[in-house]
Amino acid sequence: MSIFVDDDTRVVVQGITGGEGSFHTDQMLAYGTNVVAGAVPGKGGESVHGVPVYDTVRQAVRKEDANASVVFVPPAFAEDAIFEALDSELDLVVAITEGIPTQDMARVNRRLREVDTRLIGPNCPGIITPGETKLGILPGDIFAAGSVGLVSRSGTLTYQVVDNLTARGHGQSTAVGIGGDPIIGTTFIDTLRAFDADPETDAIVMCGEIGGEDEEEAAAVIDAAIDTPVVGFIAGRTAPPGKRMGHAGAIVSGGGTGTAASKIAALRDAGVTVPETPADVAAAVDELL
Amino acid sequence: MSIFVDDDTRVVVQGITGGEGSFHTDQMLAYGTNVVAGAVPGKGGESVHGVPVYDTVRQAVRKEDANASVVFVPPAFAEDAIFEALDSELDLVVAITEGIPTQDMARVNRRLREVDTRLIGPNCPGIITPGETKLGILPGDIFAAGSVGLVSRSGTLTYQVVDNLTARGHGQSTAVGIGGDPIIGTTFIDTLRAFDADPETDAIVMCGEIGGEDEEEAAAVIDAAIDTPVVGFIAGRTAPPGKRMGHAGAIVSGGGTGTAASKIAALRDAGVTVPETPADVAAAVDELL
Amino acid sequence: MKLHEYQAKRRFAEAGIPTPSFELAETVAEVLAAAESLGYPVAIKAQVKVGGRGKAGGIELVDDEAEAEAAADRILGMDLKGYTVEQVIVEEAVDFAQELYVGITMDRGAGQPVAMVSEEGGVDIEAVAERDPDAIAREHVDPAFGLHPYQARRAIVEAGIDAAVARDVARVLQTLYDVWAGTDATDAEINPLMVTTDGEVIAADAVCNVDEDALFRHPELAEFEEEEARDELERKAHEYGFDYVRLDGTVGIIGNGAGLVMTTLDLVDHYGGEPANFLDVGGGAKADRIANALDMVFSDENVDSVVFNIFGGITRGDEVARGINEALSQFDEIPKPVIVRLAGTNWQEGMEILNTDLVTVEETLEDAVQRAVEAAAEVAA
Amino acid sequence: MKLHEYQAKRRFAEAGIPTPSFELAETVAEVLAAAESLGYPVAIKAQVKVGGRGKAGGIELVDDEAEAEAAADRILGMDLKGYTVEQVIVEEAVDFAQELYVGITMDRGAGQPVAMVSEEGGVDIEAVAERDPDAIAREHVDPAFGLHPYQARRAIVEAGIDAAVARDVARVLQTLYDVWAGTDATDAEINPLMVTTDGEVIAADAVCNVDEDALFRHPELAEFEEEEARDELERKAHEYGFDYVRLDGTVGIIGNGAGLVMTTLDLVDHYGGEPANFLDVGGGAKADRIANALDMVFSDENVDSVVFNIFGGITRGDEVARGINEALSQFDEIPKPVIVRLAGTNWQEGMEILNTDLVTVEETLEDAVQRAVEAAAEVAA
Repeated sequence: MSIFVDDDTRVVVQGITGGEGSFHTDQMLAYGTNVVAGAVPGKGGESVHGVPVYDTVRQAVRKEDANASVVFVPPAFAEDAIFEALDSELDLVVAITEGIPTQDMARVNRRLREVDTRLIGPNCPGIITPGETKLGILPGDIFAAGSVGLVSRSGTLTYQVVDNLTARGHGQSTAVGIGGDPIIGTTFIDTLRAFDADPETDAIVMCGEIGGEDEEEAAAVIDAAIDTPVVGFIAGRTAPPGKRMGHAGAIVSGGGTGTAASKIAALRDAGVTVPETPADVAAAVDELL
Repeated sequence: MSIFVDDDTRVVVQGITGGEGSFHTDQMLAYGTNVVAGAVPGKGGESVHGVPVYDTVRQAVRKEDANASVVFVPPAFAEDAIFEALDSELDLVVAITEGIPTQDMARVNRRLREVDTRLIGPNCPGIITPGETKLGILPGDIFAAGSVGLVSRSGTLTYQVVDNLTARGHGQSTAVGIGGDPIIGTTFIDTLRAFDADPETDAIVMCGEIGGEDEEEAAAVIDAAIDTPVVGFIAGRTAPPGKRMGHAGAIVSGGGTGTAASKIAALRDAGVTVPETPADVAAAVDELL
Repeated sequence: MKLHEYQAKRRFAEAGIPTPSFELAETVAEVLAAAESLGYPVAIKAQVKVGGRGKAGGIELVDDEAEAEAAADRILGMDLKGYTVEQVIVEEAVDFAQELYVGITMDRGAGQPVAMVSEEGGVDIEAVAERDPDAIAREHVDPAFGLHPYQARRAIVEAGIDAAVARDVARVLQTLYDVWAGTDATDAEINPLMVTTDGEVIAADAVCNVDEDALFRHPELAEFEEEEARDELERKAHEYGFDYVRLDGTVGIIGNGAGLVMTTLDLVDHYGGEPANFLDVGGGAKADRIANALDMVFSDENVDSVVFNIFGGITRGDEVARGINEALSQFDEIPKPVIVRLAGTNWQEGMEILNTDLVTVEETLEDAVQRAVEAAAEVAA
Repeated sequence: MKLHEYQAKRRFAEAGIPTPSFELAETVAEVLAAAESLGYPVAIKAQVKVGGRGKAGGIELVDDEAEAEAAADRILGMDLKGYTVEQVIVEEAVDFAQELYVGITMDRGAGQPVAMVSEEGGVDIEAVAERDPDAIAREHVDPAFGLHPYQARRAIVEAGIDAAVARDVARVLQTLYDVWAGTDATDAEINPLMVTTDGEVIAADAVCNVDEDALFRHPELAEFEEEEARDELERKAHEYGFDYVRLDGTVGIIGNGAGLVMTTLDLVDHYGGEPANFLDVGGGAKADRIANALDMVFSDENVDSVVFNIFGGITRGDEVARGINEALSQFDEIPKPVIVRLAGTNWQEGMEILNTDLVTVEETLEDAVQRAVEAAAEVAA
């Protein structure tokens, strides 16, 4: 099994005619993802890598039965693209776009509370259920099917950890990049609960980083409600306060919240193993399985 | 029994220090309504007819356990007052104010969909459960306790019909003025369903008027789902198209929707008796009970 | 409150919607001067607040000065569906390839705004809606967020608008929504939104109806309200602050509360009479308001009798009775028979106070209306 | 991006928030001229983008020209928490009776804005929040509707603000929200919002931090971004479009992806070294970007060794390797030892292509970092 996406996921790519959208559509198709449509205003009737393009997401849903979208739309238009996706009866929207203004995401977040659609991201690498489907920009070939659920705020760090896991023979049930922005759709907690409910996920790796208090809140939920064993990793122990470390969300506040130390302590208090190197993360999974 | 309000309803009056608010607070107190607080920005600490005034509705709720409000705030500030009420964990808000801009009410309506609070009005005379409580400006002395549920878009027309009913010995379980504006909180349908679920309401009188299609929609619900017998009355048979007949909502569109003829036909198709005079309404109730 | 085409068009243009150049004119000379400066051909369009001006002969396209003079002479001062044409606009003629429709209105049933787009512009859109509802694409708008750009695009795609102008039409629709919201409109429409032979879009007409209850927020529009009134009586009603609608019958009606006054009109009809007006004096009628109401109804020369129907909720019957006595005692002779019916709070005291030398008193609404219908019939006979 | 006090204050003033009169000055002469025109006493306030300027000696109240000259001379050019003071504002002094706090920020956890009011202004509000959370009244704002007036009033009542100024403070809070929303701010604060002895409210300080991701919507603010950079290297990073943060260590770090670069920093620390910087080259690093990154790290004189850590997801290892070779071959001599580790797509090809005359190659992240830490230690020794 898997969480959120599988072989039945039918994908519309928003922004399919752009450089990134087109390239990753090709990559997704090569991985076996059911990319059934693209949606780009004014480009209806065109096709990209054999995928038909529509003017609106609704047309893609009606004509191609899409039930998920991947958003590759530039930051200035991403809020509108996500709103369109949320208004098109999809089950899942994966927003890859980096650099969406935070106030735009606050509006999206407010709308999210009223709809049944799940948003992953933005500013994320996407989601993959190895061997079945991937939605986003994750490099498919480093993943292997297996029983480790992975959830991460970061892209390349995810790849690093997956590389270590796969090398040690630990395949993944699903890997979810939840994104590095201050306001995101799907959180650690949502993902942890989903993995916990998945009978084929036997261990969870959770990669957090500085900024915000999502990891602390996740630790409380792990303590109270998650039975599947969790290995944690927190990036940014050496980050100075007040500086944005690449990700818009990766910032230790002047007031001292959002530090790696606080997150590591909360996770350890919840019984989570938190190694200091990616290689040790894979080793910790060894001990669990 | 009764619907929406009874002896346990604890009322905060928004705008209690204004002329109308103060006068009707006195009238409500005289009728026996539990007016427990007033709310007026900047007037916290004062009192009106012995009722303590607070700066915010939240204070009135916290300190006096108010669970309903009546809004007497002028049109320019009414949207904000209703939003405040909806954000204060009340069960019921009754907006008396006439002349609230329609776009303000569209925003209120949008918020209403997300909260558990019921709004009655605006531009309505309020609600009364005779012998127990009244919230609004209805003249208490024409009402009598009984088993007729009354719902109306109009104020004085309600009084006329009630006068006829009471004169014939038909008291009222509850009478609800839902208001004459194009966008209102509680509709005919909401009220009809509530009366139908009330074991002590044996007949319903529904006073509609030209404009919109609420009566047509109510007729469909009466046909499908209301067991309690209904007598209908529709004002405005002689109204010319395109003219606002007093109420902001009472207008037959140029396109010909919202006519009295259409409403009367829909109600009669649903098996509702629709007399042509208020006196005949009371006579029709005679035949039902 | 309906704005004139030129008032609406100026607002649309200020917001960035392309419109033809035009000038307002009140005389033939002004029309010719305007046409000269715009260059022929021009359209001469009557500025009256009714639909279907074209069919009624209120719009004419002219090619030269002679035609313009003839048209201006004919249109200025003409009667158009009961309105006298006092102003026209002279507007540059547009070569169009297609006529679209865009509009924003409040959907009462849904309690939220709706944006509409159709390829079938230039004709009565309500007729289109009736004949072929699918010819109009609709997007309900969340008033908290406004019209999202994707909604404008989607409506345009679903209306089948040519892709070549889709972006421009989307921009017009988005701007129209902003104008609608910003002016507290009930309706804002462009019909037709022309697509020119050059592929430009341009608002050839402009409709903007403003919520009268929101005029306190728009002092710049409130000044248009004065000229709104159709005749002397409606102007007076506006001055007195009454809800008043003039009709064609002979029984004058005064009452309190919209529903009750409408019911009184209906009863006049029910008993074989014809209502002359709707007049709601509102709550708490004082003597001067009652005098004003009587003044209005008396000064309508169609009126042969008056029914005065008050249900005193909070208003007390004795106060109303004193008001009526006071108002009527100013007349040497009561010009038309007045039938009064008081009910509700203190109605008995009121009935006793009423000076029956001045008015006829009835106890029920039905009786009062019947008596008034009879009185009007007697006058007419 | 943090605005200077004077930039924020001008925006607040334009929006209608009362502020003291002030002038910007860059020289002692300008300070004296400004003070003369404003009238003594005045406050001289260093314009550097750090908090706690007062405690650090960056603000002085002066009564006459002699004091002003001494203060200006001292403050202009002083080092304030690592920033050189190049500008001050000269501001009319305000007689205050009370110091309040008002602010708007984004509550990350709730994913929505929050408005805050406190009676305990004039001090570090985060310390107040820690000591006595109830001293700050909070209202979460629905971004679709904005801050409702009742929310502003309610926050002020719950903060215990004196009723005499409640209305004015509410207006300031409401306006501050509008400025916050209109400038895509992350934080907008007035601390203190002074209540004068005359009962007026006035914004004595102004903080406005703008979301860098939203600068495309605010060209008028984007021009402030240039001067944002603290030193030559940060200016360069801005020019190259890198996410770059300078630290105090000796091991230079280049990588792709924020999480992986942060992890590399942490590993440097873990293995006993000290990271010199955070530098994320982002996705799809081409040769010129790699050359720019190396240029940046080499030109940091603290750096003794460099670890270059790329996990090629979509980026291919062979392309990165070629970029590194090309970039390094431009040097006659490689200025600092460079340890490279490539992983992910085509990493083996990349490793083979790398010119090991120019760089040291390691297969694992952990090994690469350890080697770089050792290399830095050797240089230092």
